[in-house]
Amino acid sequence: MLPFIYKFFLVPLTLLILVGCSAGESNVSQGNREGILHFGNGSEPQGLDPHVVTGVPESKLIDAMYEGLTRKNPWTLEPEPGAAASWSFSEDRRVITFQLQPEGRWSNGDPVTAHDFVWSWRRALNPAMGNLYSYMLYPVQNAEAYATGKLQDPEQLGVKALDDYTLEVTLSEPTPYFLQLLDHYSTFAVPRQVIEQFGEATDRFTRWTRPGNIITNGPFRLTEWKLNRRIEVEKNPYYWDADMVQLNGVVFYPTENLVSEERMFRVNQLHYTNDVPLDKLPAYRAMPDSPFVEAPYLGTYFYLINTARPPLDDVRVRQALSLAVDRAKLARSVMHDLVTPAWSITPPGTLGYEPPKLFDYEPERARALLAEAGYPGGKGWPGFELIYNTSESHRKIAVALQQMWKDVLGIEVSLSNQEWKVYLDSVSEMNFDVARRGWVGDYVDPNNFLDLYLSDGGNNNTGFADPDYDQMILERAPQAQDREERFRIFFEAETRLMEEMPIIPIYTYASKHLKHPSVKGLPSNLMDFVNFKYIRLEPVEVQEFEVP
Amino acid sequence: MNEPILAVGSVEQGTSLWKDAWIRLRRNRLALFGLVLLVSFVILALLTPWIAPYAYDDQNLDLGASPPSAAHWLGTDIFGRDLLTQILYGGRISLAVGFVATSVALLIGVTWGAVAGYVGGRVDAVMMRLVDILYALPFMIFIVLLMVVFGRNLLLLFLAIGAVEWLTMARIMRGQVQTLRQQEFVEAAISLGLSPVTIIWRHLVPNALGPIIVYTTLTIPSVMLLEAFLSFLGLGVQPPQTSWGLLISYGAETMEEYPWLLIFPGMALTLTLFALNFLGDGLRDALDVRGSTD
Amino acid sequence: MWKFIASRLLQAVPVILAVITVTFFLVRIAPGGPFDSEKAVIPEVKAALEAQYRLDQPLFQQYLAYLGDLAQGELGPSFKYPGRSVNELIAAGLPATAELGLYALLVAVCIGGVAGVLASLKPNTAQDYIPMSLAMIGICMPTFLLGPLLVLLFGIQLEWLPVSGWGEMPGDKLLPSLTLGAAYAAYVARLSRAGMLEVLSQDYIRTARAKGLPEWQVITRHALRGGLMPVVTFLGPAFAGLLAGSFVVETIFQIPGLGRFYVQAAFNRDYTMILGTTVFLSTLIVLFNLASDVLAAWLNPRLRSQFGEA
Amino acid sequence: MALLSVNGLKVDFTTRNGVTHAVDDVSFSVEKGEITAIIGESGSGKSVACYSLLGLLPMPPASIEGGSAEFEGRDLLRMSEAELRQVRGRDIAMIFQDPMTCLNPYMTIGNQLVEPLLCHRRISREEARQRAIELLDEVGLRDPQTTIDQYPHQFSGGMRQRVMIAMALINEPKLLIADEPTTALDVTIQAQILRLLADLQKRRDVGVIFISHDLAVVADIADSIVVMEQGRVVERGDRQAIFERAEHPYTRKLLAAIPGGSKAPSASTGEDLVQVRNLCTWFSQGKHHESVKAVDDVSFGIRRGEILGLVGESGSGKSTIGRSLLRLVPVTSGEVLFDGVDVTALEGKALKQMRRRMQMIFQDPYASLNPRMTVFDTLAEPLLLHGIESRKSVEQGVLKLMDDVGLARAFIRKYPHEFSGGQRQRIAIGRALATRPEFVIADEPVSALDVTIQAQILELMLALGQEYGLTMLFVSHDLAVVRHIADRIIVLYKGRIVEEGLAEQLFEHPKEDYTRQLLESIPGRQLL
Repeated sequence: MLPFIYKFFLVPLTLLILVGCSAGESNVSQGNREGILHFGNGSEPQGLDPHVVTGVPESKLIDAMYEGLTRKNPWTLEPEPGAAASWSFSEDRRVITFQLQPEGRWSNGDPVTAHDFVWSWRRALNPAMGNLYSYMLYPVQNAEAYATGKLQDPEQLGVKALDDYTLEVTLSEPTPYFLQLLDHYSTFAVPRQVIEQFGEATDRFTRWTRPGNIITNGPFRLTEWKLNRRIEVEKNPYYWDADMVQLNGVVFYPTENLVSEERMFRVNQLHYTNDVPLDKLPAYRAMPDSPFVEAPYLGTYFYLINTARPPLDDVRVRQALSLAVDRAKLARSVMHDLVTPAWSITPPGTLGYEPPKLFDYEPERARALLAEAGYPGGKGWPGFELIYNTSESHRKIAVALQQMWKDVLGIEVSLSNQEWKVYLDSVSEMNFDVARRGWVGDYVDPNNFLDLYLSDGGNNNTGFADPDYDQMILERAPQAQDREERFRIFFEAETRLMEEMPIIPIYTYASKHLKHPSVKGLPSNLMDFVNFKYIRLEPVEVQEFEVP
Repeated sequence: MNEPILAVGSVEQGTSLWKDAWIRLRRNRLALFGLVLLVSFVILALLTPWIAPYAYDDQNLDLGASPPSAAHWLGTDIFGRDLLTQILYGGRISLAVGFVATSVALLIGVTWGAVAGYVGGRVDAVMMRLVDILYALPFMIFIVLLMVVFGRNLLLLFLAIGAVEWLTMARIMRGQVQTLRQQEFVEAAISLGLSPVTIIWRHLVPNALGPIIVYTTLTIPSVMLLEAFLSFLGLGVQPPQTSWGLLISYGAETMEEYPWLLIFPGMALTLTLFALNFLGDGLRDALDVRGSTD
Repeated sequence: MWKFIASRLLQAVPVILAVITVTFFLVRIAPGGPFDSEKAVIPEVKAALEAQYRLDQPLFQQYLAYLGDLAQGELGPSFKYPGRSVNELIAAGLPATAELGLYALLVAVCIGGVAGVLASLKPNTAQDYIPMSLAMIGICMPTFLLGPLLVLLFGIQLEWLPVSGWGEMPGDKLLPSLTLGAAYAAYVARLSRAGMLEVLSQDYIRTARAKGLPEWQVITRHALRGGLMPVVTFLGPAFAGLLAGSFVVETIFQIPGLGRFYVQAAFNRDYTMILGTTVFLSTLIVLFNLASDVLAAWLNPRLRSQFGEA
Repeated sequence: MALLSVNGLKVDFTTRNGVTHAVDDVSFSVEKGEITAIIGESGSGKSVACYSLLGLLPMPPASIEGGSAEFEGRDLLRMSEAELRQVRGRDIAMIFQDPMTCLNPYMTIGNQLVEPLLCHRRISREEARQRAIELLDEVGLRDPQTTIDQYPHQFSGGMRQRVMIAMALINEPKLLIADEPTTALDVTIQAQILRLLADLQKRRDVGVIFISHDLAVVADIADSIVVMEQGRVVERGDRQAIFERAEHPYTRKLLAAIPGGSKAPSASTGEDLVQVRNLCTWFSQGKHHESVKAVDDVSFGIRRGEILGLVGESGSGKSTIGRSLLRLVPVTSGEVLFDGVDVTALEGKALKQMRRRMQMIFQDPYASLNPRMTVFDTLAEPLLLHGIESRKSVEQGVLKLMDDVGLARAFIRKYPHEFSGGQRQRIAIGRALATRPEFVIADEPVSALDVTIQAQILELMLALGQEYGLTMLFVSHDLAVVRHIADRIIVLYKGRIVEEGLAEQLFEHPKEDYTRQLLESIPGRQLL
């Protein structure tokens, strides 16, 4: 019997094992030697066409390969020259004139011109393109009309090339945050010849973004794209600021599963992770020379309330629910002190804007409000359902809040997690009582958060409608003379919003990553923005991160 | 007319199939162990509301996840909830799902397979092609639809799982019936004038009990794990209710930080499945009246 | 034999057609569309997108158009990954998944087969109980648990094997194959044990012993062939299951396979991708069931000659 | 000196129910070139004794408790497994009862044949194959060059048994143990195999142990006979002595059980209860193949109260006729009139009613009873189904049936497996009679039984036939059995009727060659 078993089963198995036991050099030490950054990027990007894609992983790749007119400084988040070397505002701040980099080139050596931007913005706004982020360019004159098909002629858009290196942008009204928008990828220039070589300008399905076809104007250029394995970029020698670029290349990994990603980091397969499992925080924080980095993030985690449904149509009930949440305890225990309690929709410190704080954790007042609303001690409480999309962290928060409401108010709340698309459907159809929600800013300005609750806002989804509020956001704020006045108007509007409480703010997001000690020039910031241009590797050997 | 043969050790008093099986089962120590274990789990599950040391949704956020201690014998989860209580309550769900969903799968699968195998011909072809089609449908979409169309409740969960798991059972049953119906005792039953329904239920199904039981013991674990998966997706139990499958999948995520959150629910599930397996094998042997001639 | 294969393939056509039809309409009933995202989509943009994907046409017309494309082997463009066709995505994911499935099957048959055969040789002894108990653990150990455990042990504690990847570092295929194959190994163990026990009680085994053959020859030459028949018939459905079930393993080990596409397509409501993977997988399922039936028939002379005649 | 001498052999079986002495102090010897027959009913220990010599019993539960078995000066019982293996297949070879299950279905017969050669001798595969072909030729297989590469299922039972014999002889063993080698075969094939065995034995001068339950089978070939009952040898002697001067009552019982003589012709002269007209039952072999004409244009009638014997070899279509009458297989064409009604046209309720009036007793009492139903369940089912007894009175009805078929009432809650073959056949008869049928088809009801039991069952059927006023179609391959029970006989060959006549007439004056051939195959004919 034994010889037989050996022959047919053990031999192949032993071979398989033997082949296995010869681990090579780790990615990190090899990368440090060759100047290649191994970057955990969350998931497989949808694509590399800046006018088609929408996600965060895509934005990282596109930021590495392309460059907008401006580019954020990763330390200060202030716009600094990108494809534009300088810019100037007109008196009424409605016209901006950009001087492009004289040395600006595509990765094949062709110059980047103002015409490229004009063509690209028209493409980005073309309704046939189906660009989900076309609204980023709406401050530009006639942009919204063109993007929604009300205006056919792209010539009337407020963007013109005065000459090859001068771009004039006309806004419909002064937009203080407009420069910030210019490092969002939907405002980037795309290579016209390549795109037209592979198909229609607005065709989503062409092969122009494949390695070998694509050319870009950023610090890096694409060399390899292995689906679901890795995307490799190398330093772009034609980049105008190539001397500044330290890395020879970056390898992006679609690290879908963050537990697996953390393990890859632990065995030195990654320099930088996209995320860190929440439960690993204490262990990593306790480490000497911890690779763990965290920072507040421009986003708020909150619950949407459907203000049309009883008992939530009563503002006292909404306030009671919000006051009964012990945000500090939640942040401390469930979120491992990663996040900070939020008392309003706008994250604090947004360009110096401090949102109002109208309440605190006030169980007594919460009970009183509920009693006033007719449910003393939870008596007669009809209950409601809290929905959240399937995710471990949403579940944890929901479970904790469910218990807080029960303990403080004596009310029962049922939980229901929904598959992502079902959840989106429920939210947009307002088919819920209370729904988990998060909002991450596209640019650093309170407007980005406050315009959510305009009466006809596509992302409102609460039934909150207040003409005064609309007027403050839409009319008064844009016409404010200075930042101070503008912020005062925002503060007033936000106070109104939080009095009505169509949302229960819970916490302000924080970003968290694991960063190998070799990696320098990759600071944490409020936008969780990575500027690959400044990253350098200063080899430090770490055998293994021992997680206790 | 004087046949002197009397089987060795034959009992004068008659016994029923189940009584007889019970006698044989009692001699099988492993099976008996399995039975005792299962029965005690079921009793624990039934008594849970009275014997659980804490309320199942009783949180202590300041305590958080803590290893086993005198106050919490099996430790606490990240909300500071008592793990023993969670396991007890989870057992109610898991055992119920395991048994009910498996029964649903058995009922549909056995009937479907038996009818297809017995009737044969075109009916068989159509019925089995339908099984093929269901096999090939995208499971995830099916589940999402179920969830949306019917809302969420436990009964639906049972049905959904049963609806997925019966396919293999139907195939097995069909194969069995095809073999069995060649046997002379089936011909005898036909010539007595018995209806097909009677023949299937009285003559065919009992003789396929062996494979049915074995497959059942394999189905229950997959059903319990499927429940965890569906609950995770949103179909099935909703927090703060829980099940063993859910506890294990949560535990698996934090197995390095809080190993007890994985080990204890895992032990509960594994013990149950072992018990089931021993009992299943024992039952199969015990019910196999032919096998006991020695 | 060829006739049998041909007729089975012919039978498969309506099955696959039915699968396509049901899936096509099923995914459209499911709430949420491919373009829904967390931030509200501008209606004009959405309409433009829908037009690009023919979603503005009547549903039945879309269905006919899809069938037309399918007849030409075109599975359409992906919704989630614009710029890539479903054909391309499947072609990209298939090699890893197929390889993973085959290795897992190898693991299942090697480990499960040996365990089952050993157990059957000395039933109701330690040699039986130990492998069979392990098999039971294998059955009730979900892959989402076994995978991380193996990684922690071999990847991180012992540092013998890579923690993730596929074909990038030597040995990175071992842990995924083991993880995926474990549950199937357990099934194979039970099947081969039962099959061997059945065969070992056959008269022809006694005949073989009466010839004076040494015991190992009795087992290998006479018993294994029949005893492993149930395993052979199990292989077809098992491989199909492996393909569809490789999602978890592919995620844990970051393997660029089809399983991830298959599951994520459903979550993304990537209509063409759902349909494409479903068509592809159901065809594979049919083919593998057929292959295992043919293999079983080929191994069984009685069936073989029946096919030879027919 | 004897080739093999067994002395005081004791074999025990240890089971859950205690220890059984399967073989208790058995001694016998086999001479070179002679055939020693061991005769006994099933359970008498005759096979166990022989298997124990070669270590082929599963231990446990079996254990050899004492005795010796001298073979060429060595004690087989004290050999190690390795030594025994050298003996098995080389010096001592075996032939088993059921050629259908004893050959490995997954290997060509050639590969199976050469195994003993390759295992015990230094011989090339090619030489071994040559040797196998020669031997196949010798045992009477046509065209051995081709057939050697075929699989067992491509052979008939008789051919397979020839292969088994070739396999046993391929190493020129000194001793051959044949365990009921012809029991599973038709009488005609049995006769051929017996002739072949006797022939080969003479030519090769091997010693043979021939195990059988039927004295008639060994009547022509055995040199000496050992009779066993319940693990003990009750009588031994040379053939002459046993057949002519048997002393032990058990031996006499065995002798008496050999079917012989005929039944007194009954006086049934009534009209036909069953009329079969131009019955054809064909089995389709798929679209492109000619159908197998299992029953081809057969017509006959059965008078009320008559027992009609239907005789033929396997494959002659005799069982198919029985099944066709009961509509268990679809009839291709023709009519079956039962009491004037065409059974082939009935459906639904009418068919159910008709089935109540005609019943069947099957060949294999092991397969024809549902193993999961007790005697009570089995017998009560038809009683309740046809409303013959109410739920309350059903137990009485069952007990009455059990009395009728001679089953002790105490067994009412027992399962089929707890009964012997004869008892099972009694249950099956009881079930058939439960619906109070007028017509019973008995399909080889005794061919799976030991001769002694066979005789009892035949008596029972005759008696019940009288009591219930039954009309019967008795299907069998064994003319001797049919002669014992039937009034009239039909001989069937390849789906067609060859000869038909009153039993005695057919026996004394067969008209057709085929009938004569059948008659000559009856074993131990000259004894009677």
